[in-house]
Amino acid sequence: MAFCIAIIGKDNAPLYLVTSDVEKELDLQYRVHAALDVVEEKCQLLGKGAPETKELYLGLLYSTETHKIYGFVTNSKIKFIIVIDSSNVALRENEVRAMFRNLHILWNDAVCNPFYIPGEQLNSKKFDRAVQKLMSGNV
Amino acid sequence: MSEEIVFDCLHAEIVNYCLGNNKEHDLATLEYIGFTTGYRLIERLTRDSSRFKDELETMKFICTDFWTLIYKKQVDNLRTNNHGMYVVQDKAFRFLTRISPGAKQLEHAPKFVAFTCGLVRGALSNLGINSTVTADVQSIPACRFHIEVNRN
Amino acid sequence: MSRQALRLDAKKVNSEFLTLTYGALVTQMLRDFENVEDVNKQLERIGYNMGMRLIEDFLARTSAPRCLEMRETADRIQQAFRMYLNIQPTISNWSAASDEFSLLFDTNPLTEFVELPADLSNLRYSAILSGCIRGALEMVQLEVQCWFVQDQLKGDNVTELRVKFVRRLEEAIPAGED
Amino acid sequence: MRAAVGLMLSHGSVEPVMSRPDYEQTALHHGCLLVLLRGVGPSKPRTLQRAFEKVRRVNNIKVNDSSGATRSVWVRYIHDHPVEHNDWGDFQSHRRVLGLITIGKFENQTELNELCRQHESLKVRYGSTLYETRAIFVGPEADASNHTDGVDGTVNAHAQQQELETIGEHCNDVSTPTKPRLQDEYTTPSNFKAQAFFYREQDSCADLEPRICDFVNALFWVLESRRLERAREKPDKVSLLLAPFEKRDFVGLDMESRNNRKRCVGRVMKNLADLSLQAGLVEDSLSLYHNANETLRSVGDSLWVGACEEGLCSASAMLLYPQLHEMETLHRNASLQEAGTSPLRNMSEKWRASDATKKVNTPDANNISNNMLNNVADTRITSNSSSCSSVSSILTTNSSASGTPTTSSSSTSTISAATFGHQQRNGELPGNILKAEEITNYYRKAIINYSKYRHAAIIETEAALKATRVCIEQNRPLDVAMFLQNILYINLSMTEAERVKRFEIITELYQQIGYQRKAAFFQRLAALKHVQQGSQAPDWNQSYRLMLCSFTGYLLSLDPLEVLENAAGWPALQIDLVQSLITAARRLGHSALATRHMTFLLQTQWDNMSSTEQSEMAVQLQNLSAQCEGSPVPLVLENGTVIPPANLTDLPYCMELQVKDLPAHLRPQRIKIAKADSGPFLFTPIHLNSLDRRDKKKEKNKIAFHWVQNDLSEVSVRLRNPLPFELIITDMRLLTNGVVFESLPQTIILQPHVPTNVSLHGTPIETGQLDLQGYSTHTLGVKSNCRLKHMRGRSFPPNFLVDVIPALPRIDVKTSLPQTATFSNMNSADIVVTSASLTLYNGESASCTITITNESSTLQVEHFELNINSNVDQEVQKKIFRIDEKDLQDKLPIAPLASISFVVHIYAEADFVCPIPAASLHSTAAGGGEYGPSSLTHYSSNLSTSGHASLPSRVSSPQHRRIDPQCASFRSTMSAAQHSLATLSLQPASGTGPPSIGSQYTQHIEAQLRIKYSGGEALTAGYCRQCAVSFNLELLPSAQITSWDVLPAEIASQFYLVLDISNLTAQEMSLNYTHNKNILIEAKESCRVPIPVDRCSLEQVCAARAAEYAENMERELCFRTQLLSFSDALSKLCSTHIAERVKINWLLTGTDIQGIASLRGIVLTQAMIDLTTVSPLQWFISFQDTPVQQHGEVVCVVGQHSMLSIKLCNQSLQPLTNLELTIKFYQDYLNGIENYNLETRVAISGPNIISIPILEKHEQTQHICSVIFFTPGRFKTSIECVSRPQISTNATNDAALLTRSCPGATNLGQLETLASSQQPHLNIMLESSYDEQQTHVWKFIPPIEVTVVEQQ
Repeated sequence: MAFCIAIIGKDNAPLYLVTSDVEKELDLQYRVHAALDVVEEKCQLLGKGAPETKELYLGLLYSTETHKIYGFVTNSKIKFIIVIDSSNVALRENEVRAMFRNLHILWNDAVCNPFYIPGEQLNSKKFDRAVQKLMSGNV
Repeated sequence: MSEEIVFDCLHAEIVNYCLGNNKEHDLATLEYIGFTTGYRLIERLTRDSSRFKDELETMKFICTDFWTLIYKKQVDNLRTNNHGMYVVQDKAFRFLTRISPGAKQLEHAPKFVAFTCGLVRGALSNLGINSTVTADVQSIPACRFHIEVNRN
Repeated sequence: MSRQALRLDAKKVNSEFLTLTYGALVTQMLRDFENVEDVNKQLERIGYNMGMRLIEDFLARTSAPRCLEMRETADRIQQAFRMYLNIQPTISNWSAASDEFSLLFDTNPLTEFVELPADLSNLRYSAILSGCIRGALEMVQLEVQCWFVQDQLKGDNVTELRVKFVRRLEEAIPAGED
Repeated sequence: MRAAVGLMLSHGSVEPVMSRPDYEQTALHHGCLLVLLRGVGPSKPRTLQRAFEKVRRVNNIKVNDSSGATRSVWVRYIHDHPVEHNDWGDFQSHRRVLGLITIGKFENQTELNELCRQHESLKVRYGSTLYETRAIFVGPEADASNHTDGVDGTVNAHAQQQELETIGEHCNDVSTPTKPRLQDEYTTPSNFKAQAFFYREQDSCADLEPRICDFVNALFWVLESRRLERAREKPDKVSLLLAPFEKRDFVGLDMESRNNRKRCVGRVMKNLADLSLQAGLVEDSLSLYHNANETLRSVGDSLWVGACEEGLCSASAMLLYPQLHEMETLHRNASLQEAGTSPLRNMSEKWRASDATKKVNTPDANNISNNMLNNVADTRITSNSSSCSSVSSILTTNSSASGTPTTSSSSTSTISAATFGHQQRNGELPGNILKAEEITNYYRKAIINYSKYRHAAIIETEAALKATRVCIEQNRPLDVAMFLQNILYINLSMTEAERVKRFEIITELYQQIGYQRKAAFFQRLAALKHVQQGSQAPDWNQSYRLMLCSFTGYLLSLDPLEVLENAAGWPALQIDLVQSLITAARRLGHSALATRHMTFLLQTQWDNMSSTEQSEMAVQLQNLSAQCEGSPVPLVLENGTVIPPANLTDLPYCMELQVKDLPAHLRPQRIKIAKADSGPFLFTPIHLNSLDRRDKKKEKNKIAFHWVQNDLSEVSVRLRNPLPFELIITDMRLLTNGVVFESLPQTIILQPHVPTNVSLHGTPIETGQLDLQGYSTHTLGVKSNCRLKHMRGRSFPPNFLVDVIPALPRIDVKTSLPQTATFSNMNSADIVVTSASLTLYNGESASCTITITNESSTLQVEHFELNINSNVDQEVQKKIFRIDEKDLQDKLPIAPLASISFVVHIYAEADFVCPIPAASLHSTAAGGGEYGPSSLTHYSSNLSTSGHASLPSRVSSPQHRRIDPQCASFRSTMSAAQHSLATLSLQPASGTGPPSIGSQYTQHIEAQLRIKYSGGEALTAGYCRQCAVSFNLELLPSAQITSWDVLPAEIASQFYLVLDISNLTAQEMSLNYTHNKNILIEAKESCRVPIPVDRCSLEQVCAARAAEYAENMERELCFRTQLLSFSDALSKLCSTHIAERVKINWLLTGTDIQGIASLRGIVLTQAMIDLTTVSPLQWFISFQDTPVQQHGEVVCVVGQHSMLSIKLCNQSLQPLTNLELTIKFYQDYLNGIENYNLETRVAISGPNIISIPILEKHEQTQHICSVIFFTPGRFKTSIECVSRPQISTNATNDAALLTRSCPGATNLGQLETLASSQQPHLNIMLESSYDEQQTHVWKFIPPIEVTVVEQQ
C-alpha cells in the first residue's frame, strides 16, 4: 500500500529507506530526495507564525500522476517520508497519518536500542520486519 | 514509588562504577551515560507533543514536563536571562535526597548531578539545541542546574 | 503536572528511563572493557549490589516472614519482580529436590528495545537480574546460583532464569528480620 | 465584426489546439501588444544585434488618449509565433500578433528583394491579425552599383489589398523622410508596400527608437479603435466569441436562448476587458473581468470563467508587480544561462520587490511577506550553505556561459522595481483589485476551470506557469511548488523536445525559489529525456550539460576534495548521477571526461560502495582509461566549465610513510672544524643548527636528520591494495617542493589486501630545504598526485621537510688482510664498510695496509681522521695497534678518484706470565725460606696436565689477595674469563684485564678503525662522514711462563730468575732467553731456564717509596679510603725491573714465525722481592777476627773456642724493627738432608737468637759469641735476620688515619726526622706505612762453611 518509506536525519542524510519494489528503489529515492525542499519549507514555516499547524504531520508534500508523497517530522528533526500509489484512492489521509504515527513509534523503539548510534544508517531486523508490515498495510 | 528505588539503586551503582575505575575521566563518563540516555529518552517523550515553535518552548518542555516525568516533582524555580541562559532550581533533587546533608557530603555532590547534567544536555541536543549544562549544589539536597545554550 | 506530561503514562516512562539508562551503562562498559566476559561480570556485580539494597526495601514494604523453603522464596522473587519491574515471571521447572527452579520472562523491560549485534552474542545483557537475585537472597542467608538458560535476545522465545539453592548461610540477623 | 466571423470561418480547417505552450509567458503579457520581431534574409550577422536591441528597448510607451489621460502601453516582442495561436485571439486577445517588424541585412538589390519578399510573406502569414508592419533594412556601406533586376511581380494579391486598406496612407508620408541615399541606390520592389527603414551597416540608428515608438503608437490606436468598437456594440447584437475548439459545440445551437445570450455578452465583455488591459486601462479591465466573471459563472461557462479569473490575476499583477516587466528583461538573460546560481540573486531581489508592494498588501499579507523574506534567507541557507563551495564551482561555468549582463540587469531591475513601488504609493489602487493571496486562489480556480477542457491544456499549462511566476514574486514557495507540480498533471500531447523544454522551465523556476533538490530532480529528468530510448535524435551533449548542472542539487561538487570535505548528500543518488554522467561523456566520445568522472566517482564515493561495486568501478575505470588515460590536470568544457583534477589518493591505500636516513656509513655528522680560512662559512653550520632546533620545536613534520646533495635518498611507504585483484602501479615517484629533486620512478604490483612496503628513491640536486608532499601514482590508467594532506583519517602531517646539506665525498676502503666471515658485535657496527682478520701468536707482530679511494669525481677528501676502539683497554690497544698519523696527514688531501694507503702495525700483545702457584705461596706465608725446586717441579707437573685447571684455587687463596689487591681484582675478572671467552671479548678491558690472562688460550680481539672524512663545501659547513674497518684479531698462545722463582745468585749483586716456560704452540719452539742462550722446546712441552738478573738497587727502592708517598698524600687529599702499602710499590717496582731486563725471543723452528715474550706483570712474593732487591742489611762477619769472605773457607780446631762476630748495618733509608738474628750450625749431607741438631758437636756461647728492637738507618749493631766444635767435620753456618711484624692491623688503620690527619707529613725528609724522635705512635705510623706486617728474611749468603780439624 506504500511504495516507499524513508527516514531522513537531522542533516537530511538518509537513515533508512525501503521500497516495496527493489527495481524502483533508485527512482523512489530520487523522488524522496526531491521532496526534501518542501519538507524543509514546511519545517521552517513553523515558528514564523505561519498559520501552519504545529503537528508533526506535514501532509502531502507533492503528488504526481503515479505517486503521492507525504511528510512527517519528529521534534528531533528526523523526517519521515511515505510514498504511496496515487491510483490507490481508497487510502484516506488519516490512514497515512496512522502510518506515520506507527512509524514514529517504531522509530522511537529503534533509536532506543542502545547499540544504535544516532545519526547513522539504521539497520535492524526488528525494524525491517515492522516496516514491511506497515508498508503492506497490515499493522 | 517502588520503581523509583530500582532506578535510584541503578543510578547509585552507575556512579560507583564510574568512580570505581580511574579517577580523572569518570565524571565525564557519568555525564556521557546521562547524555545518551537523555538523547534517546526525549525521542520518546516528545512523540505526542506538537512541534516546538522555538527555543523557549523547547526549554519549557524540558524544564517542566520532562523534569517532572523524570524527577517526580516540578522544578521549584526556572529562570532565564533570555540570552540562552536558563537556570533550573530544585530544592530537593532526587539523587541528593538520599545522602545526608553535610559539608563532607558536599564535595561528593558532583557525582550525583553529573548524570542529570548529561541527561538534560542529551535531551536538548536531540531537540536541536546545543548546550552546556552545569550544576551547583549549595546545600544538599537543593541543587541548581545552569543550562547555557551555545548558539551557532 | 502539565498537560503534556499527563498524556504520558508515568509508569511507562519510569521503566523506559530505567531501560535506557541501563542500556547506556552497558554500552559504556563495552567501551571500557575490551573483553565481553568482564562486562558480564561487572553487570552481575552491579546487580548483586542492587539486590542487597533492594531486599531491604522489599522486606520493609512487605513485612514478609522469613521463608522456610525454596518455593516460598520463589514466590517472593516473583512478587519482587512485579513490584519493581512490574513484570510477572512464571515459576516453573522445579527440580525433583525442589531446590532449583526457573523464572520464565515473556517480556523483559531491560531488553525491550535491545537488538544484540552479531559480534556480541556472548554478552549477557540482563546479567544484572541474576546478580540482583543472588545479592538479595544472600542478605537473607540464602546462597543460590543463578544463571540464564534461555534469552530472548539470543532468539529464544522466552527468557529463562535458573535459580539453584546452594546453602543456608548462618550469620548475623539479616536486615528486616523479626 | 463580420471580419471576425469571416476570420473564424476562414480558419475552420486549422487544428483547434495550440501547437505548444508559450513557456515564457507571464501574467503581465496579458497587457502587452504582441509584436513579431524577426530577423530575415540569408545572413543574420551580429551587426543586426544593435537594431534588435534598440527595438526591444521600446517595450513601453505613454500615450495620451482622447480624454487626455495617459495610457501606459506595453509591447511584447516575440521571435516566432505559431500562426494558429492567433486563433485564440478571441479567447485571450494578447495572443494575437498585432505588429510585425523584420530586420534584415542586404548587400545588393537581389538580397534586398529577398528581404522584402520574406517580409511580405510574413505579412501574409499573420495577415489576419496584423495591424502594422515595419521593415528595417541594413545595407552595405559602400555603393555597390548593383542594380535591380526585376523582382517577380507575382506577390500574393489579396494580402496586398489588406495592406492597402490598413497602412496605405502611412506609407506616403512616412516613407519620404526615410534616408534617401540608401533608398536611392536600392529600390524596394513595387509590390512591397510596408514601411521600411534603411540604415547603413555602421549607422547608429539613432532615429530607430522614436520610429518604433511611432509604430507602437500606431498599433495602439488601431487597438484602441477596436476596443471602442467592441465597447459600442449593443449587448443584444453581439455574436458569440469562441475558442477555436468550441466551434463544433455550438453548431446548430439556439444562440438566442437566454443562457447563450448571457454567454455571448459575458464573453464579449471578457474580450473587451482583454482589450482594455492591452490598451492600458487596467482598472476598467478589472471591473469588466469581474462582471464578465459574474455573467459567465451564472451560465456555467467554465472555460471563459477561467479566462476571466486569469484576466483578473493578470490585471492585478500588473498593478501589484509592475517590476515583473523588468524581471523579464533580466529573465531573458537569465534564461540563457544555466540557472545554477540564479536562485540566490533572484531571491534577494524578490524580497525587495515584495517590499515595494508591501504597502498595497493587507497587513497580514505584508507580515507574511516579511516572514517570506526570512524564510527566503533560510531556504537559501539550507539549499546552499552546505554546498556553497560546490555552487561556486558551478558558478564559474555559468558566468562564463552567460557573461556579465545578468548581474547588471538584475541591479537595474531592482532599482526600477523600487521606483515603481513609489508610483504605486502615489497612484491609488482600485478597490476591486485582487489581493496578493487572492491572486493565487484565482489562478487555482482558473486552472481548475481550464482543466475541464482537454483542448485548453496549453492554456492551463501557461496559466500555471504565470501563476508560478507571480507566486515567486510573492515569495510563496509552497504555492510555486504546487503550481509547478500541477503542470505535470496536465496531460497534453507534446513532442519529447517539448517535454524537455517543460522540465527545463520547471527546473529554472524551482531554482528561483531555491528548491535545489527539486530543480535538480527535473533537471535530471530533462537530461534523461534528451537521450531516452526511442528518441530519434538523442542529444547527449544537452544531457551531459544538464546532469552536470544538477550536481548542486545533490550536494555534489566537481572537486573531489570538496565532496570529501563536506561529505553530504545521498550517496546512492550521487553515485547514480555520476554514473549517468559518465555514460553521457562516453556517448559524447569524450573519453577524457569519462575517465575523469569515473576517477571522481571512485575517489569520492569509495566508502559508500560495497566491495563488489568498488572493484566493478575500478575495472570500468580501467576500461575507460584505456581510451584516454587520466591525469591530474583540470579539464575545460566548451562552455568554459572547469572540471578539476581527481586523484586516487587512496588507491592504493597508504598506511604509513617514512622518510629514511642515509645508510650509517654515509650519514653526515657534525665535525668541529678548527680551520681558520673557513671564516665566512664558519657560521653556516651553527646558524643552520640553531635554525633546525627552532624548527623542531614548532613543526613536527621537520625531519631530524639530513639528506646529502647528490646522494640517493629513500622514503619508504606502506601500501595496501583494497581491491580484490592484483593492482599494478607504474611510475610511482615522490612529489616534492623546494629544492630540485630527481625522483626515480618505481613500478610495483600489489596483491589484494596485503600491506606491502615500497621504497621510493630520489636524489636531491640542490642544497636547502626539501618539501616532501607525497607521491604520484599511475594506476588503473590514471595518473594521480597523492598528497599527504589529502589522505584522510590518518593523522599524517601535511608534508615532510628535510634539509639537504652540500655534497660530501665518498670513499672506498680496502685492506691488505682477508675479510672476516664473522660479524662484528661491537656497537655502531653499522658503519663498518670492510673488515680484516688476522691470526697471530702472542708476541708476534704484523702489519696491515689500508687503501682509501676517493670515489667522488668532483670533491676531494680534505679532512681525514682516524681513531681505533676495541674491546680491550686503551693501554693494551695502544700496544696492539700503531698508526703513523703524521705520515698519513701528509698524504692528504685525496684528489677525486685518487687513492692513498697507510699501514696499521699490529703486535700480538699478551701476558706471558702465569700467576704464582698457591703452593709456594703457603710456603712463604709460613715464612720458611723453603721454596725453589720442589715447588717448581710440583708446579710444572700440574702444568703438564693443564695449567689453568688449578687456577681457581689459587685465586681463592686469601693471603694472596692481602698481598696484592690489584692482582686480586684482575684475578677475579680472569676467573670469569676462563669460563667464557665471549664475555671477555665483549667487555672493553677494565684494569689490566682480559689480554693479560687469556694468554694460555686463543683470544679474540675486535677493533674498529673509524674513519671520519669530509671535503668541499660540506666540510666548511661542518659535516663529515664516518665509516669503519673492523679488525678481527685471533691471538694464539705461544710461549708461556707457567711458574717462576727467584734464587740468590753467586754474587750478591745478582739473582737468578728461574722460569718454567712452556711451548703452547703445536710446533717445536726455539727459545732465546739470555744473549746466546737458546733452548728448544717441543710442542706442548715446558722447560726451566735460569736467567741471571741484576738486583734492583736501593736507590730505585727509595724512589719507588718516595713516589708512593706522593701518591698516598694525593689519595688522602682526595679522600680515597685505601692507601697503597709499601710492598705494592715495591713489588711493582720489582716486576717491572724484571720485565725491563728480561726478554724472551721465541721462534717456531722451521717457520719465520717469531715473537717476543715479555715478563710484564710478573708477580713476586715478598721473599722473592727481598731477593730481587739489594738487601738493606749489610753483613760484616768475622771468625777469629778474620772477616769471612764470600765462599771463603773457615778452618778451626776441635775444642778450641773461636770468636764469631756478626756486625749488621742498616743500609736502607728507614729503620728496621723487631729484627731477630739467628745463628744456626748444621751439617749438609749433600743429599738434601741437613742435620741441625748438633748439640753434641758444637756449642755457642750466648744466645743463638738475638732480637734487635730497632735498627736505625746506617746504624750498626754487633753480636759477638764464641763457638766450640767438639768433633771435627764440615759444618755450615746459616746466619739470617728476620724482621717480624707485631703491630695489629687496626693499628695500621689508626696509623693510616694519623698519616692522613698529619698535615706536615708531606715529604719524605720530614717523615724521617719524625721517625728519629721517639714518639711511639709515630713509630707505629712509620712502620705501618712502610714495612707493613710482612715477614722479611735476609740471609748471609752463602752460608759460611766451617771445616773443623783435629788438634795437632
